[in-house]
Amino acid sequence: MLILTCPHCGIQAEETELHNGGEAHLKRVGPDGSDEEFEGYMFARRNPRGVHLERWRHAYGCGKWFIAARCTVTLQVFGTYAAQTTTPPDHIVQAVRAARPDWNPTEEGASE
Amino acid sequence: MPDTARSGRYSVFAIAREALRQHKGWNRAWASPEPRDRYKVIVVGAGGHGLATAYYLGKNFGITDVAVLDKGWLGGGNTGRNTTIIRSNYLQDPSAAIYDKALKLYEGLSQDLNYNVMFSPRGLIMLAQTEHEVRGYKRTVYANNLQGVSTEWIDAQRLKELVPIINIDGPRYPVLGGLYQERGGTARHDAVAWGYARACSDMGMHIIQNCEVTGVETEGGQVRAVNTSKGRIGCEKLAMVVAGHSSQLAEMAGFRLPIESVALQALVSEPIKPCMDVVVMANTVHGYLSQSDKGEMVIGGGTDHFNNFTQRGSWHHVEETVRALVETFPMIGRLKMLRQWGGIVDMTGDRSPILSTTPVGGVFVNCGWGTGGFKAIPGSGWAMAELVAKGRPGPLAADFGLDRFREGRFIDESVAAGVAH
Amino acid sequence: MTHVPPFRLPRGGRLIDRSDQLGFRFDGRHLRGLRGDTLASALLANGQMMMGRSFKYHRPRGPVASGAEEPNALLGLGQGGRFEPNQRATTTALVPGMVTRSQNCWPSLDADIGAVNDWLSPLLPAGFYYKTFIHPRPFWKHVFEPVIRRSAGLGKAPTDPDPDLYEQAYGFADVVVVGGGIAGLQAARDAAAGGGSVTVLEQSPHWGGRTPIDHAGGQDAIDALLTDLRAMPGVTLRRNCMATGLYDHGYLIAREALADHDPNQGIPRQRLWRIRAGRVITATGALERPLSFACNDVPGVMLASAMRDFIDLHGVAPGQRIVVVTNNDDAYRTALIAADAGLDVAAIVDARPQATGDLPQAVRDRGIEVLTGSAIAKVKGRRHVEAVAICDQDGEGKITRTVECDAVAMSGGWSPVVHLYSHCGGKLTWDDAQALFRPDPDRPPLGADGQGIAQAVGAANGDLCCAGDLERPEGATMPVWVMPARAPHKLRAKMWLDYQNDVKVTDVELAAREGYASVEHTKRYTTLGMATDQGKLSNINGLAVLSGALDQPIPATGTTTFRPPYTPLTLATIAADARGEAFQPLRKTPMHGWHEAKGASWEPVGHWRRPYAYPQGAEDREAAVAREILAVRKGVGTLDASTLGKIVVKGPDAGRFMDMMYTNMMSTLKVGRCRYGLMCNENGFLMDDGVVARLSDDTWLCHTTTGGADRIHAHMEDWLQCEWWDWKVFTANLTEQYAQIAVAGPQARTLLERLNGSIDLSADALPFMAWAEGDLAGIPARIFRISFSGELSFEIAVPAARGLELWEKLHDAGADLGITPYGTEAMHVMRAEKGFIMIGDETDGTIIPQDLGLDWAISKKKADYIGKRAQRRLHMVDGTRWKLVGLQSLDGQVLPDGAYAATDQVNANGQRVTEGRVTSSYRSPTLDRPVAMGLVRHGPARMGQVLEFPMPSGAVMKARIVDPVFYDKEGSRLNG
Amino acid sequence: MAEHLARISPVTDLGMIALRGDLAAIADAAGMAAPDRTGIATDGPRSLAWMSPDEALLILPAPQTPEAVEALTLALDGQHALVADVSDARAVFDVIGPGAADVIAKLAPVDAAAMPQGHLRRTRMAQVATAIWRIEGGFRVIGFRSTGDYLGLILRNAAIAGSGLAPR
Repeated sequence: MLILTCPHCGIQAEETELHNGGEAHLKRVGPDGSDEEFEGYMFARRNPRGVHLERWRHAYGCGKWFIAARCTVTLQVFGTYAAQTTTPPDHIVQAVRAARPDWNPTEEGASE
Repeated sequence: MPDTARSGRYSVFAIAREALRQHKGWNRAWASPEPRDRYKVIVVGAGGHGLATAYYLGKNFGITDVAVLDKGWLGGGNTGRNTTIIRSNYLQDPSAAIYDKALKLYEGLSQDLNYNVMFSPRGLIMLAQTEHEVRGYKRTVYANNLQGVSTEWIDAQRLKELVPIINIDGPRYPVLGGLYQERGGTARHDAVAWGYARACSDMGMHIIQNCEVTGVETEGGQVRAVNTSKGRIGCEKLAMVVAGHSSQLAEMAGFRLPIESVALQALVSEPIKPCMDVVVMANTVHGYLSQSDKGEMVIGGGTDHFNNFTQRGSWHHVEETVRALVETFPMIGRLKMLRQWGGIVDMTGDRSPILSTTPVGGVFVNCGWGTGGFKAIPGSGWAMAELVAKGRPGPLAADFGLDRFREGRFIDESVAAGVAH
Repeated sequence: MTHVPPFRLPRGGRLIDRSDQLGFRFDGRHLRGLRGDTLASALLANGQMMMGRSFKYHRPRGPVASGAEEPNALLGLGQGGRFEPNQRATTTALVPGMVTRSQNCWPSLDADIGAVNDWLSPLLPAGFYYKTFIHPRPFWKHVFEPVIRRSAGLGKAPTDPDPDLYEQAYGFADVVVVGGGIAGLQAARDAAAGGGSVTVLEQSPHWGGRTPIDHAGGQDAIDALLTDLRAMPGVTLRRNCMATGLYDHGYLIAREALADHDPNQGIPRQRLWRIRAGRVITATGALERPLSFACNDVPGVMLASAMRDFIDLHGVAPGQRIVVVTNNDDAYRTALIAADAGLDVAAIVDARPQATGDLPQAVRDRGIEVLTGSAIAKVKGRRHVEAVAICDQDGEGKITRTVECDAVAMSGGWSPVVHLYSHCGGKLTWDDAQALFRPDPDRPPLGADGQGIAQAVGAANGDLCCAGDLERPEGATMPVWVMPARAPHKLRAKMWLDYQNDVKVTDVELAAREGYASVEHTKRYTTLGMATDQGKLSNINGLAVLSGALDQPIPATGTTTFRPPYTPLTLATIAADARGEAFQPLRKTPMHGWHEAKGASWEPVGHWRRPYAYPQGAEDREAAVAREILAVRKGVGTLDASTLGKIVVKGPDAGRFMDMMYTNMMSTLKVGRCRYGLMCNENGFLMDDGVVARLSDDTWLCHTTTGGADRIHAHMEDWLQCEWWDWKVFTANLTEQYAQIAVAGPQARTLLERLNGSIDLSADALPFMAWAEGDLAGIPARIFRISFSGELSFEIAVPAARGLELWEKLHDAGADLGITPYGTEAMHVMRAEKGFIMIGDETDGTIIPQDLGLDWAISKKKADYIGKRAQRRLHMVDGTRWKLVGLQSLDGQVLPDGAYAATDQVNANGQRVTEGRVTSSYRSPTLDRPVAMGLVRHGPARMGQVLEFPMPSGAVMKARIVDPVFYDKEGSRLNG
Repeated sequence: MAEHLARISPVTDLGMIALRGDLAAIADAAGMAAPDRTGIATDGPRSLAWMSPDEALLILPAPQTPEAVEALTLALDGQHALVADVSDARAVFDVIGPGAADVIAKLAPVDAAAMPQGHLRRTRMAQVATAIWRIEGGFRVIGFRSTGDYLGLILRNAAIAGSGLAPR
């Protein structure tokens, strides 16, 4: 049972109060995108064994979306932050690197 | 241990013979060889799908210069931790074709492998508990009829006769009828992996356990070798059949898959005397139930909704599943959960599998079976062997290519049943 | 002494109350026990050593343990809905009037037909079924499997629903200590001293664990700790509460027994705790291991600690003349306690070359014979112990002497209970000195912060001799995995590892020989550790035997995975309160009660119930639907449309946002007007539809389907929060604020005008697809001139609390107009007559609006909308897609819903090639003939062509492709 | 027989107004102090609750609601804000009694006993969304109208006499 702290209301919510929305920081491909770009946006997923930046909605709480940096193997949560950003904020990057020095958010976060 | 050991034929006479000599004469079921430095085909993943792929490569195409590598013990992934349900009454043509191929192969698999996989065609019912489900299942009956897949719609009374322990008058979701596939059922999951492994080994193939692939070596867009915890092993062709780790292996070969890995939850009860001869799936309330030959009630439900590689049981989906089944089968309330676990399944963009060529020459991928993997094993292996041997998909695999995501040509089974177990 | 053991001792028994006799039944016999007994101790006190039969060979079985690890003494307990199979006698408190039965035997425990399997056992080694029953093929299904299945299972299946109550509760604690023995209580005291909340969970009704039994002064030490703890703030001490599983992020599941087997209190029988623990201390103790000697499964052979428990706690003698067999000092305590109780201890058989510690000395001082370097070659007796044959441990089993006895206390050493520590990823380490696996403090289970979340203390940590301050030196344990060390096959074939599943040493050795060498392979091939005790007694011994067979050290073999729950957990406890009416929330509209009173036949839609139809008298559903439709077509009807979603979208950027959400151009909709809109997902597929009304310059009201309200609201918020967070748009889901009533039919306006409202309902003032606000019958209302039935129709939204009032006023005022409530099915049929699509009927998640001829609702002017890019992909535009048409059956029969049209071709997989399917099909009461819609390849270009629909019966139905609008194509009625 | 853990009583005389926008502006318009994050500020018969960073809920006597909606709409005119009467969309229960925290703790993944005064917790009770805060002698629970019967049922089930959470 995952327990994540909603950065909007500060509540330590458990999984049953939350709704997962998959990989974060996807860049939307609109009408101008090529077939390849659109396919990448819709389907190609990082699905890492390791640090995953993922969207969660505090569905049974304040209703706001946030992003969690979480390891999919140890389930360690490095931090959560509001969804209104295109890249993970510095404090999150630092928190992850404290445990995983090699972690590179831009490289890992990019969708090819 | 010689790497060419043969296991010997199994029969009741062999058992009687061995009983007289304290069972000392049995050979190893499969050899335990050291890897050679190259093979024509390397299959990564010694689960049901990987071993079946190797088996049909040998049986259908005469290709036996094959190594099957696994980072753990064979059959130790989803093959060994699923709820063993087998059925083929899928709605969409490509699904029905490959699952029905699998079912037909299951029907003769014990004889084919000379290993009793205990395929038990005890019948499978998918409950319809809303008008919407009734419509979906009736549609499936019409589709299956044209696909040559035997299945039928049964009414609530008939269903009650087949499953006396069910409560068809549930106050919340009365059972309105069901989609019944008499040929569906279960098999002993470990035995499927073991039977294929023994048959592959008997053909001279190498099954190499505890051998983790750490890299894929390519040259000019063509696969050359894999690097493993037991060294570099060369190959002409590489088949990736590693449900739950597909994304990682693809990344080693330099491409990305439309897959996310999530945990599917399952549990069994303590064993009780037989009380249910049919497999029942209740999709409205999210749960399914069968009774194993040992007497345990085998229960499955939903997947966790987040990316996960822990293979552990989690709590709240189990709770949802159990309350759904207690409501549907009130007599199970006082049974006890004996064990719960999770398996990591690949979920694709349309929840249907991928059997495909890849951007790397000589590399083929078989993944994305989601929650439907076990029932597909023989058909999947059959189609994958053809894909690997010929370098292009045959009719069974043709629609399951990676290109479908770019083209928007999805194979969506959730249409009929909510979930595609 | 005239008693034949087992029996109740004249003295002793710290838990029993000899003045309170309790009657109970076992296999029909009326027996008596004492308050404080477990079922097992009560049965033993009545001379009943044999309590069941093993799973495979049906061997006689008596209790081997005294706690949660017991594999043998499983009973069917209770009657009717309270019947419970496989109830563990050693942990079940005796309650007056209990009804119990032995299991897995027929016709009786003593005369069991299945015991023939025992004689056939040479033919039934591990995995025999994989090697046989292969030919002839049909025999497996029709002969072999039915026979195997009939022998499956232990206890009987219950038949009735459980009438008891169950509940859940959420707990929070900084520290949870699992285990109320001395180590746990000390750890709790230490933790509480640092402040914060500490919860201690003890599985049994008693504090102290083994300490009061095994240590002089133990009870005093426990009492002192309890006194301290009770005085500390923030400490919660909870008994009868089994921690069953530790899950991710420190989520601990525990089962508290409140009224087990005593349902008359009217309170929940069990409570499932879901505890968020900051840290977990496992003080779960250790389990004693059996020894593997021949016939170690004969009733009367039990763990030394169990025998000690029965004597000390319950005053029950498992035997009169006892042999203790051991590889450690601890078992000598059993000899001392037995001797103290006046029982005869015939000998101690100690596998170690010497035994010189305090305990052996104390035993020798009593004049009890200690045979070191010795082993049991074989237990004699079949249904109970008659004697043991003694041999040298370091030999092949040559019998040196025979000792008559009626009970054997065995101890193979102890294994820490590591389950909770392991459940969510904690790793174990092999302690070679003590021959046990214990928690590896360097690899604990991790919490959300990446730090270790669990810690083991006391015996659970492998500190076996340490009982707080009561530490007592003991001699070293000598690992003994097979007794005697070089036992031949004949003896090994009688050494039980897994008592319940009948797995023997030779089975594990066979598995290893055949290459099932991974510990998981061996477990699965032999079923070792897969019984209801989940290998609590057998795992380590099995591992050791496997390691021996593979000639590798035990840590190289590893362990199988420990899965929750620690002990089996009742399913009803998991379901808890969510049964019957509370199974799922039932959503009710404000008019729900009215529908129910009028005999509505319900249809579940999501968590809502909607009236499918209102059958009257003897009318069936079909007749009711037809009557309702004709009433609407000819007069006026009302539909409860309250379940439709109502989402307000407001803000300076709302128009722009609406244009992204819908395929239509919504920003140009005029205030006061409505527009039918389509909503797609990013994959291009149609996900919802509904009428949008523009309420003001910056405000739109979106109607969704019944199932869509929450989903669409979440969808909107997703895009607003995660993609366009700089857009100034607010949404509010007001679905439940309003009751909504559709008033449809040629008399609709007449009816509404009778209700004296402030709104001009004339066609000029309120034309089709307009809305107006005001009041109606004194209720504030918004009236939408929209129609899903094809008739003149008004949808009226009023505050939910006044919905029923309006509904009733409509029915009062319309009585003479024949006003008729209609349900969802009438609505479905009427819209099909009109060729209106229905989300969920014409769509199934794979349909794009273009498939349905809805191109008119897709704005060509907009640069973008959700789904637009997806709809340009090859398969969305390749011309092969099936498109919406009407279907007219040729023979006047209703086409079956869902039927497929087939060509005479066959595809490469041998499947008939299809070219369309029926999506909606009804007999139209209005037209008195069938109407249907379907999706057909190139359908709109094939008007007039005939399709063939093969039926499973072999018959073929034919239908002509026609226009999908069957009724009032000009729309004169709805525009009226 | 012992007493029920708490008395479960429906509350029907409350009005509620959902307010989205800048919270300071909303509080201004409502003439109330702005609530802290997850707080609920009470002033006489009215309470203003923090629902999310851009949403508040004004709870007031039902008869005052239409007027308050109008006043708030007027006061927030010209700002990016949304005012909606949601009084009829709600079902409200008071859980009063010595075991009130136990009742909450059986249904919501919330440390009910530790919940401070003036704090509003949005969460789930069994299978429905609720908001909970402390009132004199217990808790007030808001759920949705359509599932009001369900909410009442599970609250009553959780309050069975003799089923308190204290260790026994």
